[in-house]
Amino acid sequence: MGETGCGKSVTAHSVMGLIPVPPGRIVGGTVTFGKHGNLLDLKEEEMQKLRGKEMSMIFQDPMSSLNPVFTAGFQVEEAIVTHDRHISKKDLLSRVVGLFKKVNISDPEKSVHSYPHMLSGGMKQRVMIAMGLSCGPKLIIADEPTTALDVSIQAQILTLLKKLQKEEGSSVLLISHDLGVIAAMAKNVAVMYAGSIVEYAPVSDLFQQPMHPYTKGLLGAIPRLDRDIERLAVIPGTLPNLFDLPEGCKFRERCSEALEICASVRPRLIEIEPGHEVACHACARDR
Amino acid sequence: MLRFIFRRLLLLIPVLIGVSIVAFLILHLAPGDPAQMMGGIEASEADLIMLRQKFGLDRPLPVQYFMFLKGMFTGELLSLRYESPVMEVIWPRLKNTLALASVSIVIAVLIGVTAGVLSAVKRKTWMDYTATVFALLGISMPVFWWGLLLMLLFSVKLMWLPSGGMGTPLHYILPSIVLGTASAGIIARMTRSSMLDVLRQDYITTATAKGLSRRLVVGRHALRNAMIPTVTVVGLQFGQLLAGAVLTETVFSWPGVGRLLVTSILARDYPVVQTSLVLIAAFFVLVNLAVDVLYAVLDPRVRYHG
Amino acid sequence: MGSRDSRAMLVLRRIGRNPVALLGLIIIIVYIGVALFAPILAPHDPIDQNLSKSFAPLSAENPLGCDEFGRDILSRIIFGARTSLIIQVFSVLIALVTGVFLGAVGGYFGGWLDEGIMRVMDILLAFPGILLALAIVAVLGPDLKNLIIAIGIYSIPQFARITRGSVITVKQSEYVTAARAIGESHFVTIMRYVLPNAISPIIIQTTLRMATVLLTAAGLGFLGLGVQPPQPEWGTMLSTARMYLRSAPLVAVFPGVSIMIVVLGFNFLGDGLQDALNPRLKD
Amino acid sequence: MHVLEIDNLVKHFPRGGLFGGEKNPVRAVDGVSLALGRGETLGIVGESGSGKSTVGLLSLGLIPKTSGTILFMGKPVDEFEGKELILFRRKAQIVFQNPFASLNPRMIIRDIIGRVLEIHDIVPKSQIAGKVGALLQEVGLRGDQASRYPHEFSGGQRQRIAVARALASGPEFIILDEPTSALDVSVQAQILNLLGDLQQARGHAYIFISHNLAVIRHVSHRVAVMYLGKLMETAPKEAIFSRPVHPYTRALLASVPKPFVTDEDIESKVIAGDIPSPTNPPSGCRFHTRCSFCIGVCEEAEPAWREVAPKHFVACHRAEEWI
Repeated sequence: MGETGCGKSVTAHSVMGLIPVPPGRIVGGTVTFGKHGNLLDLKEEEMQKLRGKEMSMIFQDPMSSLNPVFTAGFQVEEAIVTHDRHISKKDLLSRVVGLFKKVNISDPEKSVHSYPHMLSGGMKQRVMIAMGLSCGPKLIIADEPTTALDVSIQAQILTLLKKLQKEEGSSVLLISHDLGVIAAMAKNVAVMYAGSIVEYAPVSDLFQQPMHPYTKGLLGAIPRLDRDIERLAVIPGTLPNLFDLPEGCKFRERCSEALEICASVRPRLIEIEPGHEVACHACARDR
Repeated sequence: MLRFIFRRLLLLIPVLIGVSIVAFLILHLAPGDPAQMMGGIEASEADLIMLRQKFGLDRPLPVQYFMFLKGMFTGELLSLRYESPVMEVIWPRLKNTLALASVSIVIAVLIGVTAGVLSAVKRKTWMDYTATVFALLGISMPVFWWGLLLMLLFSVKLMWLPSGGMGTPLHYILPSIVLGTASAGIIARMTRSSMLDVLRQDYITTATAKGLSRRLVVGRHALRNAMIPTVTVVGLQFGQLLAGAVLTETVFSWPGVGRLLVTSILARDYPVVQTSLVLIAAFFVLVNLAVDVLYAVLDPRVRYHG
Repeated sequence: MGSRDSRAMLVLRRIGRNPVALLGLIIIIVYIGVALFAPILAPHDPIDQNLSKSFAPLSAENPLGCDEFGRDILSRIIFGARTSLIIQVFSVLIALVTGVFLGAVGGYFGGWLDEGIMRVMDILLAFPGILLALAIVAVLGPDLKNLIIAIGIYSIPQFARITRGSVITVKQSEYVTAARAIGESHFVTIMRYVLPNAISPIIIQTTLRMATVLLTAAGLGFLGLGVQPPQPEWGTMLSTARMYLRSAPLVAVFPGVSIMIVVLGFNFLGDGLQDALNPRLKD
Repeated sequence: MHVLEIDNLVKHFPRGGLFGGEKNPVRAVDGVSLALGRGETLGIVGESGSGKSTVGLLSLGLIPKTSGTILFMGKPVDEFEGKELILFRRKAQIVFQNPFASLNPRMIIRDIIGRVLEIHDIVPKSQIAGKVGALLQEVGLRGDQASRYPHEFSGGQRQRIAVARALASGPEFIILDEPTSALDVSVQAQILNLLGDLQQARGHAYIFISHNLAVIRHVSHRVAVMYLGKLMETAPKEAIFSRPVHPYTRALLASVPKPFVTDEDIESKVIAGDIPSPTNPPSGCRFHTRCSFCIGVCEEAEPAWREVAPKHFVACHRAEEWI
């Protein structure tokens, strides 16, 4: 979870090896993925074998993430054929129709032959989910999967994702700026700010007792549907310039609890309570 | 799909009528007596009277226009120079021009699309820069001069290729290269920019994310979309080739409609000039119709909504 | 920060960083300089004939040799730059003013007015490339003025189309609706909100059109339908040189090179502007 | 008197054209009646295709209506001309969703806001710069930022500028068309607080258009719920959020995932099916295709728009069952 520019999407793209190089460059760190080890050490061909098969991705805007000149069915078939070259034509089609049924696409036999522009936004996102599920991945990265959708369609897609996760046993890395979506979907939450994780906690802990001043500010800033709030809390100031980050804590200039040390030493994530990690000098001191 | 084509055909009619009116009016918009323009300064009074009668120049303009239209198709409209129906004069030459332009466009598309795709995929490498410079050179080369240079080298100095006329396939080589050069450059630039555009799209990331190789991502997902705007440019370029033929044919003495047009202008054979203009424009418009259809084949969004 | 011309500066900086565009700009500046100062730069009178020097080879006195009438080719090329620049500037000006007006009015107001304008443009565009200019010159008679008119008219549809497309895009943006909401008149909306934001493609088109126009003028000259001799014009020079191609091939080389370099200059700059003015590419 | 009164407003956008055959128009707004009181905030909430933004543009006479009436202070908006139109423009303003698109990129801030003062002759020419500075301060910016171009500001700052432009002429009401939808949560809070403060200080009315129910709850006095060009329900805020009547309102409220409520069972509350196309809306009640309380009559007859409780209007055949 995080706001624009916090680096949540870039993190996800890096895991999938989808950062275009150049201009992008991964300068350090590791991405450990099960038995495959550090993904950053893999060759492009090896990554290709993982993408779509072991890990797949669902993007924010279903309108633009499907290729307009190919049918929905073909684009899902492609994901299967890429990782299973020997599948027969008939099996392929029935598998795609099966997937379409699984993600509740209306009239799946017909829909496989539809071009993306003939489908609604919600249906397109279902096609993307079908594509993501096609090879039974261990990890599904969902990058703001419902941000471009209407409220009622969002609820459908979230429900679907939850149900499929239960059935398939995949892990889901859900990226969102919407605290409601996070609350409904997540088990554990990492809050990001200006390129780093500032807090990591089980979802109920995060909402019941947020620790990082940024998280607290964010929770106070959202209008509530379940009750009236007189005045919204405001985080003063703006995001620091990512080209010229300050020394010490990146949130210091907007923080009401800042200490002297915050100006010079960048805080690291520390487990303050079981399973609840925070990167904040003030929180660490108070405990 | 048929309805789509039919609708486009209907839309052509006003354009074609407009084209014929413009071609017809050109002679009348110029200051001075049209008969004098046809006859030239050396024409006698008797000649002028004869010309006025033959083309109905003393009758109201709308009447003249319909005489012109009718004469074009019935063969009543005669070339002043050849004294035979204009269509009979133009048609065989138009066929020669179309043959030349077709060979040229094939060359231009092959070179242009390949260069454009390579330069987009290898953006900011020496390959991209070389392709860019050559494309811009091609666009900037005066056709007639480029023709003269090639002729000088391959016909005059090396004597490998004929310097003019038509007949054997060898005769096609120089004129079609010369004619297609600029188009190849323009197609290359267009393909490059539309390819770069497409490569930025989200569905390209999707294709990569499902595990496709770079080759399939570019060759299947990107190329198909990038060709959509390129096809339009190819259609427009075909028109440029028909027009460019005026110069190329003059350089290589190609017996086509372009050369006919120039010699007819110099000989003040206006019926031939006007009819040639109408026919070339009509062909151009038809090619663009074909492009629209191809466009719809490539782009399902057009197919269902167009 | 906050400078009024920050955008123009940004574009200039981008051009400066693009070696191809920069080269184009330099070529154009030199070309304009040559055209303006032709009488000072040219070693001889471009029209002076001297049959004894017919096809004289390159020499110190005639650095590029002489043509069939013994006229100094270098001087003719220098004065030819002047002719070309006059044709380019005036014909593009005609097309720019008329085309932008028609395109802006059609695009902004839409409806039958737009429909009418665009149908007429379609008809003009149905005569591909040089043909329309050729036809106009054919009836008006070949001279400089008619050449400018012919080339001007045949360039109008391009400007009208590009302006219209750009205006329609800009018209849909919220700041134009906002302008209406605060009570701006249509005229002010077009002049202060729409056109300034629709200008980029028009600038690019103007630059590229300068290149096309020069090629067209030279082409007509080559066909004997352009500027008439003895007035020096590059295309016309090639037209006569062609007759002596076998005996004096060099005479045909220099005017062609001149055309190519100048056209290349405009195309280089236009290509660079296309990148520099692209709003998608941020600094 | 109401500031704005809309009665049976209809807007159809034609599609297709020459040789294309008559296609169904997009029925963006199809018989909407609303009234806006002085100093009031009316929230309009709906999903895409509901026509909520079109209502905003129609209210300002920025697009022509198909039928119905729009009255500003009792006078029809679309008949304003000349001086009257200018006066109306002064009294009715709008703030758009996308702060990156709503400010002319070729004008500096002083001109963007100054033009309003100039057109409506709010202050003498010599005082425009000073007045612009004051307006900027009122929306939380610095007066010396007036000589900058929009691209030098962040999204939140631009939205403040757009608000300042809307304020400049001292309007009676401002249409806020998804003014915070493009902003981050923390910036949204700043803008929502600002809008509230300004209304308290100046007393103008708002029509706040949004798809975000929580935001609507936070800002509105009264709420209108739209679906496919029709009003489903209008009521004072307390009623809409604590005693919603229309099945659509209820389902919509239920299907929003709520922060602080973890492990919620959203599955049982999902509205099934896709939103139908506004070019071909369902017969009878527009919501009947997705409604779990649909009975026979819903498919055939359009439900009457009626007051089921004080100031609480609903268009549902079964409304009375749920009061």
